[in-house]
Amino acid sequence: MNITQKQFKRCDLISVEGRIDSATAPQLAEALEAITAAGRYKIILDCCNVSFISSAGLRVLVNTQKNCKRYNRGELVLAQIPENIRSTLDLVGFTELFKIFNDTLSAVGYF
Amino acid sequence: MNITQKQFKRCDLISVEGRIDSATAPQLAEALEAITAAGRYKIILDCCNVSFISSAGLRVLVNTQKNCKRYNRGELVLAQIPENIRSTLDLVGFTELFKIFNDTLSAVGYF
Amino acid sequence: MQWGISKTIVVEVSASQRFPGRYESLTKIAEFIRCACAQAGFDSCTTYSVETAVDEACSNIIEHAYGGEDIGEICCTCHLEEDRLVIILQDNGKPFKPEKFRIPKDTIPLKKYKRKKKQGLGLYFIYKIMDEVSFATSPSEGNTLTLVKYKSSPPPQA
Amino acid sequence: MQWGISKTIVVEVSASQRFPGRYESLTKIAEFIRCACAQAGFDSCTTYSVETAVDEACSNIIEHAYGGEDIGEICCTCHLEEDRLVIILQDNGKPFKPEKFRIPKDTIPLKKYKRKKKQGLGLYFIYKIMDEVSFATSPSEGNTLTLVKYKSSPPPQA
Ligand SMILES: Nc1ncnc2c1ncn2[C@@H]1O[C@H](COP(=O)(O)OP(=O)(O)O)[C@@H](O)[C@H]1O
Ligand SMILES: Nc1ncnc2c1ncn2[C@@H]1O[C@H](COP(=O)(O)OP(=O)(O)O)[C@@H](O)[C@H]1O
Repeated sequence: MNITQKQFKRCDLISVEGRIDSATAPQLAEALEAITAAGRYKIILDCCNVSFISSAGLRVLVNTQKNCKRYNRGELVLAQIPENIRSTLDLVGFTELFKIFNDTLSAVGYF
Repeated sequence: MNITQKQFKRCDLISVEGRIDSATAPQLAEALEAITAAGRYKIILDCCNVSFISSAGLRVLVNTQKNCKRYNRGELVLAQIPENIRSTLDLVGFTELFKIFNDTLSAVGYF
Repeated sequence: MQWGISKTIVVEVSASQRFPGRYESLTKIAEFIRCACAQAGFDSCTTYSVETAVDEACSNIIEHAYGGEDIGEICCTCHLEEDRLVIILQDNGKPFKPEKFRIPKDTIPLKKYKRKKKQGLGLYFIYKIMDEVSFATSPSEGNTLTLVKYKSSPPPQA
Repeated sequence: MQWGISKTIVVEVSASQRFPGRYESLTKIAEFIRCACAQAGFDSCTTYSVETAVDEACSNIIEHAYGGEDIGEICCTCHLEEDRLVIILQDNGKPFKPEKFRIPKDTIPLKKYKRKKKQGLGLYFIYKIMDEVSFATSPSEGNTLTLVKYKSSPPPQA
């Protein structure tokens, strides 16, 4: 897994490449915690180059979402999720938990 | 000239394709005025597909910039300007008047 | 039940492969599953969801049944039946007694349970994605997890 | 001054073309200028800036000298000299007396002047982009605008 980040005025974009699974989820959790620890709770996860998300990966996203939404201070949104991943998230009922944008531009423009 | 528009929460993206010259500048002015008339003064002009900007086109941008910056209520910024246009704007001293972004994502993230 | 045979390619109705019980194997297992799904005629979204369920199941085998990497193997067998793909995962680790666990149904198990330990989402994924899930243990064959995915929606009585 | 002649291509040192005085002609004139700039060895940014200056000059001819489209022609001549490209634009419209206008220098003319009419930016662009600019009028040849762009920075005394 490869993580790149970009900070904008009102939100942070975090782009992940590869698998988000039990092996890599802690690394993603760390990157997300660094953002929220800085008092920034509007986060976009760019999934364009994500090849796989396991339940362990999703667990990290759910925890981050809870943290971000607390006190109405922000939100974690997903952008550019590959169709197969999106359809599986749909199947397991997790798309309700995250706003999903087709492109990162709309996601940045949302905040 | 072809204009497409996208409204985000805090800013508007207006993408122009083709020449911005005396013939087409009024059409661009109209589109920009529609945005400012709606009380929206944070505007990104996406120049990715602009082939030419004449002084008449630039005049429209300068007027819009003045209008947007009044009362500190906003700003017109440019994104993805082709290198040759950018260098000519530099030469005539107009790049000082506009913040320029390499990509629209950073421009949306700026507001 | 009859198996169609095309002019040049005999459709393999069953395939089996053993993998070392380590996380590295997960992508190889996914490839194996992808081939079986292709033969079953699943679309890319269904295929990916089955890969996800199998990935979760194999992670559990490594983590919980074996309690670590490189302790034992995972044997993966795919049977292509007329209306379904049957995936069988076998291991020789600690038996899993699903009765001891709250098998997640329709609600996402996001609450904490038992002294701060968080409920995992893996079993929830597996049950949610696959049409049939059953765990079995025998002294001779070890643990057997049978996962079934129907080619179309599951029949009402299934 | 000597002109280099390559084995197969004779470098044209001068080219001239007439265009109808209408806005449609502007892209054709730009193409003509682009060829001349290529022969002068200008990079794409310099080329685009010269195109811009010529576009402004030709727009002014149509709008101000002729006072409208399809009144007269614009003759465009390019001379490729050793250290510069010389572009000559000729028209038969109303003579332009630049002395009557505030020729913009270094500051961008963004202020309004004379009873709310806004100062145009066209002349400013032309003077800013080109190294030499001169207007002339004669009864026989009409109006002649000479625009010069040096191949490198203009000589200090020029
Ligand atoms: N194959 C298995 N062998 C033994 N125990 C298992 C197996 N699969 C699941 N379990 C048990 O069920 C629990 C829930 O599993 P799961 O929902 O996948 O979440 P997680 O693995 O993240 O805890 C595990 O913590 C483990 O105790
Ligand atoms: N070729 C020309 N022939 C006659 N008048 C001209 C010509 N070029 C410029 N002018 C005069 O100079 C003024 C300023 O020109 P310019 O800076 O290009 O701005 P604009 O054309 O937008 O007014 C014009 O309004 C016009 O009166």
